[in-house]
Amino acid sequence: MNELFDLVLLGLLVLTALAVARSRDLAGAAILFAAYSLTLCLLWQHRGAPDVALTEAAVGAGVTTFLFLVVIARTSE
Amino acid sequence: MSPLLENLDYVATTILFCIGLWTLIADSNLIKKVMGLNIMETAVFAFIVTSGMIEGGDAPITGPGAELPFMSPIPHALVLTGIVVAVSTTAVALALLLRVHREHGTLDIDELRGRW
Amino acid sequence: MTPHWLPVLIAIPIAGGVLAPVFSRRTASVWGLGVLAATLGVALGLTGLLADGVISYPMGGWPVPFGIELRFDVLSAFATAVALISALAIWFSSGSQGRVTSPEGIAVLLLCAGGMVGFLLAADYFTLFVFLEILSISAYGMVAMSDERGAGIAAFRYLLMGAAASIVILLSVGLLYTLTGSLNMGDVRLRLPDGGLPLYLALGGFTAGFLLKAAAFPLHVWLPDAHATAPSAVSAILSGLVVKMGVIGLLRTPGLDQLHELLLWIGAASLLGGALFALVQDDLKRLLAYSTVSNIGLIVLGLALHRTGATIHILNHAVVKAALFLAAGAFIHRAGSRALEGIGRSMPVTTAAFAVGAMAVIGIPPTAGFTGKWLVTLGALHAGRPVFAVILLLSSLILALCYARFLVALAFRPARADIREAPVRMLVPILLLVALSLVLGLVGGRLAEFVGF
Amino acid sequence: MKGRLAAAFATGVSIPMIAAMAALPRHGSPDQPIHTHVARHYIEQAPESANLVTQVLLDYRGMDTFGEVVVIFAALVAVLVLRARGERPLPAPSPSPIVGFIVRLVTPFFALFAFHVILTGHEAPGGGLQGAAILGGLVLMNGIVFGPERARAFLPTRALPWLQGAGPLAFLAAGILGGITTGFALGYPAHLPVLHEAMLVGVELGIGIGGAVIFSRLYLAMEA
Repeated sequence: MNELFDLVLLGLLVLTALAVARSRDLAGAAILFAAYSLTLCLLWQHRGAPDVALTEAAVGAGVTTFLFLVVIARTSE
Repeated sequence: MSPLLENLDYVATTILFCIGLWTLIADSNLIKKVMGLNIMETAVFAFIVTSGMIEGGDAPITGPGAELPFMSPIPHALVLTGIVVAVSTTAVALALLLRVHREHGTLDIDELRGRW
Repeated sequence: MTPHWLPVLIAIPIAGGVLAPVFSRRTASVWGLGVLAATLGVALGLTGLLADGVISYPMGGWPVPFGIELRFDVLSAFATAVALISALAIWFSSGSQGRVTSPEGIAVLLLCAGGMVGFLLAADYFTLFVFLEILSISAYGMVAMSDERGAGIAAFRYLLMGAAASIVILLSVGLLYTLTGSLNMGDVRLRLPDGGLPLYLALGGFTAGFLLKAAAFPLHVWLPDAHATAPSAVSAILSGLVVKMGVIGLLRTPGLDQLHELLLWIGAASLLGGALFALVQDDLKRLLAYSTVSNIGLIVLGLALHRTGATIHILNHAVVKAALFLAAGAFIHRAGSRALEGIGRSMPVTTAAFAVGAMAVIGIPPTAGFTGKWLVTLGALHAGRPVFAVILLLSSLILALCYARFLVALAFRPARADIREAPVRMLVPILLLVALSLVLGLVGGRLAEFVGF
Repeated sequence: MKGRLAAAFATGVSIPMIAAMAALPRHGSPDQPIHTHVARHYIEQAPESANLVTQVLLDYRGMDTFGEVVVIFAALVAVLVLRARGERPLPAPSPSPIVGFIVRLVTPFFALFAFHVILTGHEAPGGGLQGAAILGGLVLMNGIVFGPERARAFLPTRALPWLQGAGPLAFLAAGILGGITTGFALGYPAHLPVLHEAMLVGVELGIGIGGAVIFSRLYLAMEA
């Protein structure tokens, strides 16, 4: 069961990465990037790396996505 | 099992790395290039954390209920530092993009190249 | 001078940089100069100790493979040039109202110097990566310190390529860790397997990453825009010091000798390519930028043919190129624009200094540039590869042509009336560096023994 | 056309990488060098209840974390120095009452959780940097919902230049203190357990508060 969950998360990770790469809409790409970070965070939490999971969530999904959204907002109007 | 399947996790991180590299090179919007850079960086962090794993291992935190074998704590420490480095580079890159947008009015590399 | 000075040598510039924003614009430059003077003092003291062997220091007291080790060896002695040239760059731009002398600007310069010193002292691959990031992020910020329109996009392009190189280097550090279980440089070399695909990937990653950071051909494309649009004092630091960190990173890579052939051809390509591109430039700072690419080619070529000569040229080129960029800054400051025809006549001292610097870059004795070029040429002949000696000579001639053409335009065109000699705060750093380049040229022989790879 | 060229290049790069990854020691096998060398020593020496990652971060490899904290400080001063002058501030957003109420309600609990993460970093998952990201994220959240002025209200103006350097300065203090007590910079004195604990928590707090101020100022530098 464990291995299957890992494989699903890895697959989801690659899919969200591809989605970020291919999406034309910037805000959409930023949200997808947050999803990518959260999937990564889930992967770490499940594989016994809680510190990395907490950091990836707080810094990757949190601060980085905020900065992307702020810059997208400022440069699109 | 063939080595490729055994080390599937490493191969997955390499695929992520190449998706990021492709976005960094091919995408014409500068913000998307920074996103590609971030995907490349998280892929390398994924490789480093995955390399520290052990079968049936527990999180490297000693205390009630934790039993051997533990994951190697060093890759986790390295990746924590790496994530901070990644967010710092992204912050400087995005600040530069704000300035490029103010000076040139666009963030599309093809339009920018025409204007040089 | 006990080994305890090693962490102090890193702490001084970094603490200086962290505290710089506390100061006002007027006192920030003075603070910067004081901090770098202290750094220079400690670095010189430690260099003096080098005579009786490499100095090692275990951080936190943990024995070598278990903690982080700092080592002060011959390459680390380059920290003296880092402190000196950074200080002279701050002195050069003190009094100007630009971003360089703002409290945050001085903080970035000090952190860049601290990052470079840490990079030179790190004997642990991950610590090497972290300090590489400190100096790189500061360097991206420094390029964008100029108010020119192209500075933003030039800095962004430098950042994208630099960050990609850094992440490839981190991948290689991760691979080495997977193969050996340790991060200490000495320990890793002992435990490395003899061959295997992962080792070659790690070696390839290190080389590609550091060659990009060193702006060797064909990975140099970010350098001309970045160094040409940056303020001149910053360009002196970038071309003189930051680019050298890539080469020193190469020297820290395990198993570099296996890449003998690759280094030869990349070095030759940079040497010739840089010189040829310099020939077609009309802007002085772009000419100097391509001249840096050419000299990096000489150093990379030297890594394969004559390592002592290459190491000496790292120091000599740093001093000479810094002098040239500062002189260029003085010209542009007085001329008010990049059009510099005919201002040489009313700026005799700066022009003379520029001429001596040009001689040094081309490698005419007794200036500093000659030692490195001569030793690498000898190395090429010893190795029975005369083609590289020919390339060396050819590139020197092309560079000579570029600089001569510029000097003619500078000094022998009708003089412009409204130009005065450069101010003292600009002249003194330039003359100091030119004098140092002459001294380094004269003392070349002894320097070779001191380095003595 | 460029897209296909880049795709070809990326797949070209991936082939040697995948081959090398497949040749690495089997993923997760307990006898590979990672688990039998330095890491085994750290795990054996571990005290009975401690977060090994934080121990590696602060004690064994303190220099890396010092570098990390300096990296994010360098990013802040680089962003402050390269800003185009005279940014046109966006009009302050008018949040819907629901969003506004929720953010106001959540803010104190966010801050409490952040300080919990910072202070228990050496025994449970978490640590200075994670706490900094949460605190910074809190200020960012208020900034996006109520506008940059509200976010700026979180930051004390006079002490700002000192506070943003709290991380590196805390490390310098720990380095000097460690040098005095153990003879080596950044060494944590095992023979003085109270000082050892105090230094750990002090450095975590420095990283946490310093990091939070840096994240907030990075956001404010881009927004206003």
